[in-house]
Amino acid sequence: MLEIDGLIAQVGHFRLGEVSLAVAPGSCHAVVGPSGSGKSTLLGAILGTLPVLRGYIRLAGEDLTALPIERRQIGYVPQQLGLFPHLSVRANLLYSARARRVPEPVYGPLLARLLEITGIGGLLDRRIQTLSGGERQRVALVRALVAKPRLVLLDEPFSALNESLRRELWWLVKELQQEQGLTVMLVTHDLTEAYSLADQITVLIDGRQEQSGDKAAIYRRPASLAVARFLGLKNLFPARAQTPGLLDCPAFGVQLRIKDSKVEGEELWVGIRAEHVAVRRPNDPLRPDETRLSGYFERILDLGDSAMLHLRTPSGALLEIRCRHRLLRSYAIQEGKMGIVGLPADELFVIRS
Amino acid sequence: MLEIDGLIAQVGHFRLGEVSLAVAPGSCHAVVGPSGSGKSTLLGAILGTLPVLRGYIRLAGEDLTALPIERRQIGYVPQQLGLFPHLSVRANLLYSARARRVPEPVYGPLLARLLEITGIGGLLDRRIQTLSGGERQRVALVRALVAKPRLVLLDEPFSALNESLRRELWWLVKELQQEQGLTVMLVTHDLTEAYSLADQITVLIDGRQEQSGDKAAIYRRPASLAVARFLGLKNLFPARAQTPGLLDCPAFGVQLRIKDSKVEGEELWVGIRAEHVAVRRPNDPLRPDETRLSGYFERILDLGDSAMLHLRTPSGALLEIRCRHRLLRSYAIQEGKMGIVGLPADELFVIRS
Amino acid sequence: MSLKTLGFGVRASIVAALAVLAIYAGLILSLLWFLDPEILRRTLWSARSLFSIRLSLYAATLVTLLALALAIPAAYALARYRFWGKEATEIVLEFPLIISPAALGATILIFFNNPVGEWIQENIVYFVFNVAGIVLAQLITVLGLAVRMLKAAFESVPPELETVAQTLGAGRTYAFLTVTLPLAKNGLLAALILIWAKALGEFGATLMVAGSMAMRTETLPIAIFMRLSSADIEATVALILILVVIGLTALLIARRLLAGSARA
Amino acid sequence: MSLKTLGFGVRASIVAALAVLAIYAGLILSLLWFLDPEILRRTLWSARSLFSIRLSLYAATLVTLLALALAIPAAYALARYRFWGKEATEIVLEFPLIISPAALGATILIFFNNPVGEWIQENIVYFVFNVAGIVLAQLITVLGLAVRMLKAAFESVPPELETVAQTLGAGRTYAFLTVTLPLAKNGLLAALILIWAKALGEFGATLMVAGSMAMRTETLPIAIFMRLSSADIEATVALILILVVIGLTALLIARRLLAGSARA
Repeated sequence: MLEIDGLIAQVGHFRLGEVSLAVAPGSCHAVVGPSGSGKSTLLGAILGTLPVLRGYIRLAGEDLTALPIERRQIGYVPQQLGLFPHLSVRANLLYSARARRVPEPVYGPLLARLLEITGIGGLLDRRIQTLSGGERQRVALVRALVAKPRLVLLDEPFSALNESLRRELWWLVKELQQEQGLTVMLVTHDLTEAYSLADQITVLIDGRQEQSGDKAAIYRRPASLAVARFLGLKNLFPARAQTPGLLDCPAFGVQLRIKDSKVEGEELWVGIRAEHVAVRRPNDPLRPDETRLSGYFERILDLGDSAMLHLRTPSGALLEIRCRHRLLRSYAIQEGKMGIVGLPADELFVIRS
Repeated sequence: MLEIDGLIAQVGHFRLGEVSLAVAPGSCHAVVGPSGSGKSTLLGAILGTLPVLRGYIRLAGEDLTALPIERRQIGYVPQQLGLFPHLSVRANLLYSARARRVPEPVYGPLLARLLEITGIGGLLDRRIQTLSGGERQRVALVRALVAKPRLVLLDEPFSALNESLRRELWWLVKELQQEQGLTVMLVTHDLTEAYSLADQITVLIDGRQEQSGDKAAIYRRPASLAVARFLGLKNLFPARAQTPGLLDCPAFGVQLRIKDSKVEGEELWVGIRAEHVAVRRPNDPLRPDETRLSGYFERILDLGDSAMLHLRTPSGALLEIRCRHRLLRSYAIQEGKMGIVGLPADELFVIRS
Repeated sequence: MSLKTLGFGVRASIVAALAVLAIYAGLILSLLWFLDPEILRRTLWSARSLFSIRLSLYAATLVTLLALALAIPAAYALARYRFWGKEATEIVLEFPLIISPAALGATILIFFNNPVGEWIQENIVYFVFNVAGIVLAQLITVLGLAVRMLKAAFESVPPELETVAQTLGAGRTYAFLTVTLPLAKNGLLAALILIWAKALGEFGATLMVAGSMAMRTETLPIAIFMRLSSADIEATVALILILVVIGLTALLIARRLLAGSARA
Repeated sequence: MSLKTLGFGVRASIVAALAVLAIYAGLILSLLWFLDPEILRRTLWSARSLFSIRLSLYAATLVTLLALALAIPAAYALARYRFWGKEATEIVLEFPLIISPAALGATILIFFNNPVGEWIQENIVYFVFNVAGIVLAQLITVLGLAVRMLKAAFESVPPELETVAQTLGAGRTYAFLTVTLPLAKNGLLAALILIWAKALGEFGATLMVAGSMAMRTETLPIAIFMRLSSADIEATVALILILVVIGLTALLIARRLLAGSARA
C-alpha cells in the first residue's frame, strides 16, 4: 500500500503540489499528464532522488522519506530502461541479489518463474547491446521484479516501442501484475496505456492534481476543463442548468436533455466524447433520451476502420463525431452534405466552471 | 505529379531499393514503416541530400536528380521542423521570398490566405522560442507552402505533439491540401496518421517496398506477412486452400469460410483484424457467411471505450478480439469464462507465403 | 537528493573539487603578497613594458585573424563533409594540444634550416628571431585549437536547417551566410576570444622561434621569463597580473557566449 | 549530396582543411631532413639523454597519479552534485588552458617567496630548481585538464543508471564501483594517457619553477631547449622525434578509447 498525503515537491522553479493519493496493494495506479505536468517530479519524490518539501510518502505504513534510495525496496523501470550496458543479461538480472548478498536458493525460484513468464530464459548470456527493444523491456522488468519490490514504478517504459510490441508488453505486465500480486505505479502520457494497465488514474496538469479516481470515472466524467482537454475531448460547450434534466446550451441554440439534474441557474460546461455522438437518419424515430442536432459535414477524416466527422450546426458550433467506417456508406455521409446526430442524455457530462 | 521509378539509394551499409511509386497531383501519399525501414533514405533521395544509385525521380516530368536542392521546388517540413531560431516568425515565413527575391505583390496574397487558414497572423513578430508546439508546426507549414512548392514533404512533423493537438493539425493539413491542391508525401511511423491524411500508402520494411496502394486495400488486404505484422495484426495463421470458399486452418482444427476462392492446395496465411472478429451469443442464429469458434477468454484489457480480449481455442490457438466496451457487460464476458466468436468470411484476408 | 542521504563519499568528493578551486585561486591570490601599487604603476608605464604589451596585443590579434581565415572554411568542411584525409586532419588538430610547445617551436626553427625554409626566409619573410617568428609560432600553436572550436560551433547548427534553407530556394552560400553563420555566432566569438587569449599567453614555441630579445621579441610571457630570470619579482607580478586579468576576462566572456549559444 | 552539386565553396573549404593537415604534417616530416640515424642512436644512448628520458617518464607518471587521485573525486562531484563554489571551480579549471604556462610557472615560483611558501620549502619539500618543482609545475598545469576530462567521462554515464542500481539495493559506493567506474573506464584511460602526454611535454611552467640544469632538472622539453640553444640541431631533432612519437601514440590510443566509449 502506497499512501501519498499532502505531498509538495520542488525542482528549480517548478512546484508540484499538493498531491494525495493511495495505491491499494496489488493494484495499478497510472499517473498521466502532459509533459511538464509534474509526473517525473512525483516519481523522483517517491524514488528518493528529489527532496520532499512537505507531506508524507508511506509504503506499507513506513515513512519512505527517511530512507535512502537503496533501502526503499522500490522496483524502478525508467523510460530508457537503465540496463547496465557493460554487464550481460544474467549479471543485470542478478545485480540486486549480488548487491544485497541474497543467496541463490532465495531468489532462484522467483527468477526462474519470471524468466518463464517473460520468455527471456534464452538470453541470459547475451550482451545488452544485442537485444531487441522488446527483449530489453523484458529484461528490465525481470531485473526490477526479482528484487521483490514492495512497489513497482514504471516510467513510460514502453514509449520507445512500436504499437504492436507495446500492446504485447501491456499484456505481459498485466499478467505479471496479477500473478505476482504487484503494486504498480505507472507514469505515462499515453492515455491508452493508462486505460489498459491501470485500475485508478491520477491526472496531473501544471503541477496540480486535477483528478484521481477510477479509470471509468475519468473516462466518462472528467472533473475539469483541463482534464477534458488533456483527454482530447473537443466537444465542450458552455451551458447553464435549467429545469431538471435540461441544459441551456447557447452554442447549439437548443436545450440539451441530460441525465443528472443540476442546480438551476448554475454556469457549467457540457461535453460529450466524439464516439458517443450517434449518427441518425432523418426517418429514425425520435428518442426521449437524446437531443437531436442537424448540420452539415464540414470535413471527414477516414481512419481505416473508423472515421472522424466534423458537423457544423446552423448555430455555427462544431461537433466532432467518431463513427464506424461502414456507417459512411450506409448513411451516405459525405463532405458538404447535411446530417443529423443525436446526443444521448446519459453520455453528456457536465463540468462546473 | 511525382514519379519514382526503380529507385535504389544507399547510405553507409543500408540499401533502399527498388522503389517505384507515383503521387498524383493533389493527392497525399504516405510512406510508412518501422524505424530503419528506409523512410528517411527515400526522403533524402527525393530531397536531394542523398545520392541516387539508380532509377529516376521525376517531378512534373522533370528529372529531379539533376537539380540542386534549391531548384527542386520541394516544400520540406522535417520532424524537428527546421525553424530558424535566430529569426522572427515573419522572417522565417519570408525566407524563401528573400532568397529568391520574390516581390511582396507576388507572395502576398498567398501568404495572407495561409495565415488566415492557419490562424497564425498574430504571431508574426514573435520569436520562435516563444511559440508553443502547435504554433511552431503551423509556422513551419506556412513557411514551406508560401514558396509554392510542387511537392510537399512532411517527415513525421507531428510526432512531438500530444494526441489531441496532432489530430487538430491533421484537420488543418487536410484543409490546406484540398484548398491549395497540394501534392503531399507524408513519411510517418504512425499508422493512424497515415490513414487520416493519405489517399495512397506505401509500406517500406527493411529497405524493401512491401506494398503500395489504396489505403483501404492496405488496411484490409496486407500483401505480405511483414506488412500484416507491421500493421499490428496478431491474428495470422497458416492455412491451405481447399474447395472454393473454404480454407483448411490447422491452428483452429476447422475449415474457415472465405470470400475469394483460392487455388486448391496452395500454402497460405489467413488473417483477420481484431476488430473484425464478432462476439456471438450461444443462441445467436448461425450465419452462412461466417465461421464460428469457441474458446475461453484468457485475458481482458479494458481500454475505456473498447476492450481487447484474448480468446484461447480448444486447439490452443490465440485470437485477439477488439470489441465495444459495452459488450463486456451485455455479453457477460469475463476472464476465464467461455465465449463464442464469429469470423466473417468477407473480413478474412489471405496472404501467399 | 535529501540531505540525510549525503554520505561520506559525497562530502569527500565535494571537498576534493573545492581543493582544486583552492589550489588555483590560492596561487593567483598569493601574487598579491608582492603587489606594490607604486611598482605596478611604474612597471606598466615603462617603455619596455608598454612595448611588450603592444607587441603581444599586435601579434595575438594578427594571429587570431590569420587563424580564423584558415580555420573557418576548414572547420566547416570538417563539420559537414566527408572527404579524403578527414580523419588524418582531425588527428593532426590535436597535435598542438599534446606535443610540447617547446618541441613545436623547435620544429619550426629547424624547418627554417632546411633548403625550403631557407628559401622562404630569404625570399618571402624572415621569421627566425623576428616578430614574424612570434606570429608564426603562435599561429601554429593555436591553429589546431581554432579549427576544433569552430568545428564544434558549426556542429552545433543542425545541418537540417541548411537543408530546409536550400529547399526554400537558398543557394549553399546564401544558406551559410543567413543561417549557419548567425547561429554559430556565439561559438565563433567565444573561439575568437579564447584563441586570442591563448596566443597572448604562448610561451614555449615563441621562445624557441623568436628568442628572448628585450624590446624586439619580448612578448608578455617572454617578459615574465626575462624579469623573473633577473629576480625582479615585483615587476614580474605586475606582468603576470596583466596576463591573468586578460585571460580571466576572456574566459568569462567566452563562457557566457558559449552558455548563450547552448540555450539558443 | 550528389557530386554535381559540389560547388566551389565546398571544394574551397575542403582544401582549407587539407591545408591545415599539410602544415602540421609538413612540419613534422621536415624534421627528417636533419635526421641522421647515427646521431639519433648516439644522442639517445648518451647518459644525458637517458637521464632526461628517465626524468620525464618518472615525473609525468607521478604527476598523472597525483592528478588522478585528486581529479577523480573532484570530477565526480562536479558531474553529479550541486554545491557552493561549483561554478567558480569550473571556471578555475580552464585557467591552465588560457593562462600562459610561463605566467603559471612564475606564479608558482613567486608563491615560494612568500612566508607560507618559504615555510613549506623549509619544512616539507624543497621545490624550487628541484625535481619536486618539475612535478609541482606539471601537476598545476595538467590538473585543470584532468578534472575536465574526467568530468566528461563521468557525465557520459547516465545518472539514471546509478539511481537504478540504488533501487536494486546498491549503496552509493557499490553503485559507483560496479556501474559508474566500469562505464567511465575508457574515458578515464583516455584522460590518463592524455594527461601523461601533456605532463611529458610541459615546458613553460617547468622552466620557470625548476630551471634548466643539465642532469638535474632537464626533462625532455627542457633538453630540446638547451640543445637547440647550443645549436645542436641533429640531437634536437632526435629528442623532438621521441616526444612526437610518444605524443602521437598517446593521441591515437586516447582517440580509440574515446571512440569506444562513445559507441558503448
